[in-house]
Amino acid sequence: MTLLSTHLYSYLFIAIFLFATGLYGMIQHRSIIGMLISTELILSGAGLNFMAFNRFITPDPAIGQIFTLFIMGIAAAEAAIVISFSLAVYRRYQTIDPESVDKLRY
Amino acid sequence: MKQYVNNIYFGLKSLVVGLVVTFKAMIQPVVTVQYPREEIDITPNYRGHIELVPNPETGESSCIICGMCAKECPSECITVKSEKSGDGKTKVLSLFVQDFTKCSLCGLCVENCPKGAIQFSDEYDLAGFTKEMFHFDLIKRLKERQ
Amino acid sequence: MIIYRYIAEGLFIGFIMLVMSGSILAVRSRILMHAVLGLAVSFLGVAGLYFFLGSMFLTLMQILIYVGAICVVLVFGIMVGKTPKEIDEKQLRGKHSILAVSLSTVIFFMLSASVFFAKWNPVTEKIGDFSMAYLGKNMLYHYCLAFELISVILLAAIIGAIILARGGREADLG
Amino acid sequence: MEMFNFLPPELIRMIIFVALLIGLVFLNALVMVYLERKIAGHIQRRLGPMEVGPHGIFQTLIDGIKLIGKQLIIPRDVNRPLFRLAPLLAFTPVVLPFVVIPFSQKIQARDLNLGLVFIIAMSAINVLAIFVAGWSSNNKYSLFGAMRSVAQNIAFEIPILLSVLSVVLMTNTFSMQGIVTAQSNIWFIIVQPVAFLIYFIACIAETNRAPFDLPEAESELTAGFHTEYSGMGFGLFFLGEYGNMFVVCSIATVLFLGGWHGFTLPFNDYGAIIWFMFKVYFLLFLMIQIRWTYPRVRFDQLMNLAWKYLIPISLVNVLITAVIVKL
Repeated sequence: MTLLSTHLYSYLFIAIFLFATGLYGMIQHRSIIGMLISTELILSGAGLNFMAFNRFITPDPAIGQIFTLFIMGIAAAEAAIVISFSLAVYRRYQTIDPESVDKLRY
Repeated sequence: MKQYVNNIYFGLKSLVVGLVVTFKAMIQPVVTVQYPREEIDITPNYRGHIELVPNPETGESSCIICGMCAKECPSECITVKSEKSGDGKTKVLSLFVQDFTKCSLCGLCVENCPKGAIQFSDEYDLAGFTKEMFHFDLIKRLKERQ
Repeated sequence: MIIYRYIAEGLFIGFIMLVMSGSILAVRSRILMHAVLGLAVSFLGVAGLYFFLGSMFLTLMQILIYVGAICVVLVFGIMVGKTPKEIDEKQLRGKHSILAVSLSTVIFFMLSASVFFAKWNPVTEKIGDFSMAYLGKNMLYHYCLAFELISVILLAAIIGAIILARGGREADLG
Repeated sequence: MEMFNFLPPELIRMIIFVALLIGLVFLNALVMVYLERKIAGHIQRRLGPMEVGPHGIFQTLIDGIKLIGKQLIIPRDVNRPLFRLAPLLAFTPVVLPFVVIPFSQKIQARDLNLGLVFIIAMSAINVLAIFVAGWSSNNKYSLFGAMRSVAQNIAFEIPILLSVLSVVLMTNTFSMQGIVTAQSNIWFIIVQPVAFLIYFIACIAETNRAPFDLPEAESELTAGFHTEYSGMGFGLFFLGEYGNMFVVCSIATVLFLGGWHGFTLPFNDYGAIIWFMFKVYFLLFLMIQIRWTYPRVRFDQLMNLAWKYLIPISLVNVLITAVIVKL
């Protein structure tokens, strides 16, 4: 009996799925927060990839976990920055459509 | 920095004092009364609706039907009527009605009664469904009380 | 015990479903709040997958950081920023949409193919364990510099976020 | 038990425990509401509920039955799926932390290595539930309540984590049972009084209790994020709130008050639950008394308390603890 949860492929496919949906959202969404959501999806796909390799490929199980933790830290920092950025943009332009933010100097 | 430490010190101290106050209040006996089960005596100054004072000898009302109460009443809520008694010489009180819905509890009727035949009752839990329930027939009430 | 395996497998498929439905909701929803909740569901699913990959600590961290912090910050941003509640219908269809679908599909299949045809060498022997003590030692001995750098990045991000969000307010007031 | 033989015993044990724990959540809410009313009454020198049963002990039960029987009203313009989802989302993460609480040496559903982190992670989901409730109600009061709640939760999560960290530094473990065992000689409230104080204050804020009940400040926001909820939807929020209070008080007991330690009782492996419950309910009593003692703080005072007092002090506390542990 083969189980899905004991195969490297199933985890990698989910990671790729997350990456692809993130990419889709990134291109299609036209609001900064929507793009941020897509970025978080991509980052969590990357984290899942690291963890999958950590479980099945590398002999040392600490490396993947540490890298995933770092990704989480980066994602948190990025979310904070983008949210405050979108607040600032909204105050000045009254919209969060990234294409309308086209002035270098306001 | 000194201010900061002071703030913390006095803040915590006042919080603890507050907790002590409420804790003391909690273990003290309660001051409220469980109303329908316990009732406390009403103060003598309480002004309810008026009622007739019974004559201690006969038990009847000592009203002489002078009509002062009805005349003085600013809201005109007292109706007094009399009829000739059986031998035709004296008047007998036949109707003494107070419309309590209009009464303002001013007390002029009690003050003006020459015989002191009216007093305030101490009833406070009056309730009724219609206006007419507050047209008190005081003679009937006097009989009920006896 | 064979039944344990069946339960575990059912859970695994459930987590995959969570990840997929959550992420699709996150990118397809017209209402931003729904998108964020889809993101939260997807993160919960990924947390479950981390559990299957043997790391309880990462599972809890995923819930704590992604669901508890990032999603909450996102929702907070949506509420505070008076952003429109709904995205225009045409955004989900316009010319961007065709590009997005085609590009992401192509990339999905390319990556899948590369994963499928690559030759992986699974190891059976592990030199460490999944305990937190081992993780912590590695983090502070071998990856000390990265650890310090990420704390610097977080500090910079916090200060930057405060300045960005505050500066606008002062400009508005002044 | 013959018919359940195909199930592994560990699974049966878990199922029984979870059922018991859900029962405990409900029972705790009943007891807590009764206590809250009685203590509030006596602090204001009145008697509290006296009508249903002797001294009104069935009052909360009757109220619960009334809540269950009431019609669920869903306003027209709310966001329907989220509006229905929110009470469940608020209730479920409250039950999960009960799994790792050590009621006594042997009464514990599961002793995770990362029990403390588990509880903190679960409490993170709770914030999202409040948010969903507030946003989906499509009501300004609800929205403001939710926003206040989240700002408050973000601010007070930090001192909680830091004060918990200072205990973890001393015990070197996240396991709840391990932390209790480490206190067999001395309770950590004696070693870490500052951490206990900070944890307790921050927890009152985290559970949205007075004097930090800004998210549901009834004089300003009618009922905050659950303004639009009626019947059992409201009831679940209520259960969640009281369950949350129980959870934070039991963590405080485990971390600082020595868990189930106390004078040895008969059948101490199981009987020590009496000690645990006594300590938890002592803290809960303190929380109730605090609610009926202090006036509600203003929002800027709340934020000042978190960012200017609790966080710096707890940071210093963690530093001092780390230095002393390493010495």
